[in-house]
Amino acid sequence: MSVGEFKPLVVAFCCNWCSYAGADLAGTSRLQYPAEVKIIKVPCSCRVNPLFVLRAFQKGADGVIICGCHPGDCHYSTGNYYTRRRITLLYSMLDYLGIEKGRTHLEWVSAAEGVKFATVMNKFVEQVYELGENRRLEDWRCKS
Amino acid sequence: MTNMSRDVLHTLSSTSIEKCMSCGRCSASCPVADEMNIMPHQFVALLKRREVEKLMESNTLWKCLSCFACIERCPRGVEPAKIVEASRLAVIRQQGESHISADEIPKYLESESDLPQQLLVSAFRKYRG
Amino acid sequence: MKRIGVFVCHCGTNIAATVDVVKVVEAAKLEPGVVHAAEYPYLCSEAGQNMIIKAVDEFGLTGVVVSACSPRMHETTFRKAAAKAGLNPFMVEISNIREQCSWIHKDSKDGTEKSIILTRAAIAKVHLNEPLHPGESKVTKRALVIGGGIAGIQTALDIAEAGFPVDIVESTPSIGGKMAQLDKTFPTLDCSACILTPKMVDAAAHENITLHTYSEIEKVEGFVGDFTITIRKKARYVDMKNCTGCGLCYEKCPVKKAPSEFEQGLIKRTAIYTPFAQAVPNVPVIDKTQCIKLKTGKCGLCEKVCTPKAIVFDQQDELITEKYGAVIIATGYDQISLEKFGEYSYNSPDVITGLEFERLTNAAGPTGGDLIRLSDKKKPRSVTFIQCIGSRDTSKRGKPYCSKICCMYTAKHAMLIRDKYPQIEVNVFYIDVRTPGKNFDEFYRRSAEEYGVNYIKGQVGKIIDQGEFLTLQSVDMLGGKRMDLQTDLVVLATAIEPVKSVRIIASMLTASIDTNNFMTEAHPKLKPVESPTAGVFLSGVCQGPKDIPETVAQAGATAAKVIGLLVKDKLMTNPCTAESNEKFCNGCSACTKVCPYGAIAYDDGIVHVNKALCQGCGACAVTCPSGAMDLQGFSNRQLMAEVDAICR
Amino acid sequence: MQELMKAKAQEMLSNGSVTRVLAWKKGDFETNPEPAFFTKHVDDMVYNQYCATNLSNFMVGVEKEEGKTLVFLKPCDTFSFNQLLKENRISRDKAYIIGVGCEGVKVIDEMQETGALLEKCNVCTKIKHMVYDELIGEDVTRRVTDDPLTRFKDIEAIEKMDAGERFAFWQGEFSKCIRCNACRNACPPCGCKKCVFDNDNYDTAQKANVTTFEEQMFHIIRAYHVAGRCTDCGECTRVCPQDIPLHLLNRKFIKDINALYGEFQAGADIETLGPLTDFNIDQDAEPSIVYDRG
Repeated sequence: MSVGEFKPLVVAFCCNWCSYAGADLAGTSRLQYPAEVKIIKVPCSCRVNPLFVLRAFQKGADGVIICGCHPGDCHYSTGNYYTRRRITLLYSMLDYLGIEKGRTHLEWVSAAEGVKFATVMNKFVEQVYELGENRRLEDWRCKS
Repeated sequence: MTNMSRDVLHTLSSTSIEKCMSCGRCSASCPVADEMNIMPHQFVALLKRREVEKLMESNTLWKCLSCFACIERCPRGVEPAKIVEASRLAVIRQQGESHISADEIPKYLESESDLPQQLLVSAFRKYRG
Repeated sequence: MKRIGVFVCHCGTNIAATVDVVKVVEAAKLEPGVVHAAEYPYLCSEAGQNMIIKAVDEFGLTGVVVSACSPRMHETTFRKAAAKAGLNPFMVEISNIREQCSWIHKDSKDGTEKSIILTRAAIAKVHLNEPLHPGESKVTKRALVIGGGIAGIQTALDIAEAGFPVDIVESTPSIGGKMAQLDKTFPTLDCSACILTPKMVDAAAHENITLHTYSEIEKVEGFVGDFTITIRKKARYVDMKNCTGCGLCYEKCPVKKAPSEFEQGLIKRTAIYTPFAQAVPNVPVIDKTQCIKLKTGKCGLCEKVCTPKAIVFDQQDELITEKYGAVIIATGYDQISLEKFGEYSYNSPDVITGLEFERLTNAAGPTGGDLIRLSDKKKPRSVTFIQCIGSRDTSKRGKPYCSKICCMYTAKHAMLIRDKYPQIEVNVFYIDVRTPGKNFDEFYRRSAEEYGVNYIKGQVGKIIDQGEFLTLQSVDMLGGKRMDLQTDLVVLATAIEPVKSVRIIASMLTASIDTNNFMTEAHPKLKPVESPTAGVFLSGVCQGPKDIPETVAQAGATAAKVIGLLVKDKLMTNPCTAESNEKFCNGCSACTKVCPYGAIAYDDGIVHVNKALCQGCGACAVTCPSGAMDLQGFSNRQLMAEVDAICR
Repeated sequence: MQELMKAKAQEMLSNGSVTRVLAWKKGDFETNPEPAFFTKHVDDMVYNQYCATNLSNFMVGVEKEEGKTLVFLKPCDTFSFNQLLKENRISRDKAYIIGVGCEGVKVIDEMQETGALLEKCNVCTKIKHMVYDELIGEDVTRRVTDDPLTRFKDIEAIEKMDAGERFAFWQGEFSKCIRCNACRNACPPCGCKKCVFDNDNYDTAQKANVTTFEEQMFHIIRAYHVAGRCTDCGECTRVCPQDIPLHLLNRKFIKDINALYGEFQAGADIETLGPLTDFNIDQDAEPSIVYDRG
């Protein structure tokens, strides 16, 4: 990466049943969203451990977004209800510690919402661009 | 004379006419629907069609007792009486003046018209400019 | 270190047009552990798969990464290919460079760079993949049907016909359910009892069907293929074996004050009773809240007249425990309570519900089918039906959904009246008449056109009981006028709701239920008769309002799915399950509380995961503070390795 | 009161109804009594306003030992006891609990009294014993000086700062961390047999903080892991040799939980589901609430 040209890195955790399928639909519909987004598949949004979110920031991610089925539509019935509480508290804590709010996000995206998936990613990446490089939560050892 | 849009009535009444499924329970529940030239369910329908002036000219505004039976019985939470009420306010706003003053109240109370006190209170609230 | 092979697919030009596949291959070769990397136009083709199989052998691969389309597309294909090559199928990971790269990025540089990163993440994950083996669990070849209405009976008969034993648990003294109460059935007007009773008898006589009437589910343990269920057989105080069903006991019973459930409370029944003449089994029960002998120790008249000595006053509830492979919920519905709808004067004897009307018009009912007003026993001059009472109601009083059966049964009721008593005037207040269904609209139109039923688009605001008649404050919306309609009898098309007990049953079975207490299906379109909980199936109105033809069709579909499960000897279980490391488990049991399947059990300081129950969501792994709980296939280390590889 | 306690302890030890007594004993100075097990004589036992240590945590250590333990618990300590009970870390029948009255714990600086009470005592809400077999001196007057609601005032103050200030504040605090793990050891719910930060299988093992991030990570995750389980006993802050106000992390979670999911006090009973192992389908806030509050 050349100096001065900031290109953020965004990690997206997507649940297998809704959001990953939503991303696939965005793909089959040829809806553009930034290449900065890298998707990691998890079975359910409730599989996302706060440790993973912090780990991503630690290793240099500039934004982390979690996507899951809409509440009530979870493949595992109740998984995303736990996600909703856990991630609300985690994001609130990160905010409390002074981490910029724009770097974290959670969105419910169903398998049918390819357009929403692309829109959400476009918006989120734009937001991260505005915030610039993640300096507050980063392990300097791992950055060249 | 009027540029009262549906949206203004909408805001004033703060009801959601989109929820109406045209069951007619409001008119069926209304004790004075007989005497109205526009019945409560038609009132909602006309608002949907943005025919606001018709509403403001209708006698429904003066016939409605504000008993709220229509609100009570509506299965969808549309609250027709609030629309009537909003239309009244809209009419008054257009006129833009005070129609009743505190001094006049004793006169009505003493008169032989048997006006209910509740009516006077709400009239005072509504028509004092 | 694993020996990893990376295969990059062109997908014709789908990928290759945007992503420089050769660059991806070259980049992959630089990753640790990658001993072979290649590209191919169509990896999913037989030739492509063979290329992978050959490479596994040639390079001694222990892990495979396929960079191609979405894993939702061809993950299974490539895993099968790996298995053919002798590799554990779960040593294959897919990186999605089509849906997530070539199709959404126009810029070749961006697309290629991202493909390299995604491939890198998949390689990082494969390094940590462990061979996974789907477990096996046995299938008990027996089904349990909860609810003995038409849905339960039909499901049970179909399963039994396929050769599997079925038990029906019914909470009332007889099977038959709501259909037994109905008079005629739309749209053909054939007699409900005439078509149902033979089925009830078939069920009772079938060698594969066991009936547990007057019984309830007490406890559920286990999982698909291997449920252990305890059934409480409530004390009947009548010996099922000795009773001949002669009926002398209830003829002699001096208590005659209990409202008859079957007759919708329109008449009274005795303390010892069979709910209706065609009850199956035809064995009475004693209502212990009414029986003088059971309450005070005196009386015992029934015992004296019973020659086969079938009355057993000291009978106790009996618990039976049985193993089942599948459970079918067929608990049905009730009409909602009209308590909150004071304006409809339901407390008036001349305002009745649809189901009450069924009894009133039934030849076997309390009036022998004679349509009368219950207040003065006179024949009504007019009858008025009101639709959508409590249905489509988003205020807290009613139900937001359409009850679906009322439009049709009201047309039926109206037609029956006009057919039998042409002099009676019949009005129907409706909001919308909904008649989708074979011959349904024709039926409705016949009631209006041939039978002269007066349909009024509008509603009733209030019913006033004036003794002689009822006054309906109503509106005719098409005529645009307010009316005070006088009528002699009112029938309210009361909303239906799932029986209250279904919530308890659902929670025992860990099956999900929606806000209206309807059972949730696994998929609204593609798995309409399965619940999301494996081994639990749905039949009838417990899943959503439906009429008899639909219920019977669904009951058959449910039976087919159940048979499909029961014919299997073994079930393969999902290998991506949670696993607890005993060494690190604190035993706090937080994981047991978040598991939607009850798959985790706490025992003596540690927890155990039941692999057959676990569906692999991972809720437990995140709840576990010590990290003792992990999810195979999506382990903490694997996911963090992916994070690390992406963020490198 | 101390004498009553000693007499009871000696009696129960002597007649064999308990195998050991868990209490506080005289330390090197009068102001630093330390937790101790007594198996024969209780002569050294003390109880006064310097006895800060939450003894519930030490019950985990003797859970597998033979015999019953007599333990003295201040009202707030009983919440921790309940929480440990709820998490199967200890058994109720292995403990004989004597609830002791508490007038608040004094702040000690350089072995000298400062005249103040611990902050948690000033805003104490945990006045009643939640679990006990017997009570001694439970009616001693409590000295709650502040309205218990003010326990969130420090958190509100931090919330009012802008993100940069908050970051600077916490950076300053965390940078003092020497990873001595005192907070971890003193915290009753933070008692994993193997901590994720010590577990080589987890890829997160870090014995010492190498970077600023690791300081944050450790404390965020520690607070997160005890969220919904923390009784707000304040031991983390009290034992921190670097005076990091760690309770401000835990209390932030408590404040959020109370606001978003209804009032919850960990350890008040052993049945209620913890807020993170529970949910409310219709009423739970969306994570966007974090962004909406500006």
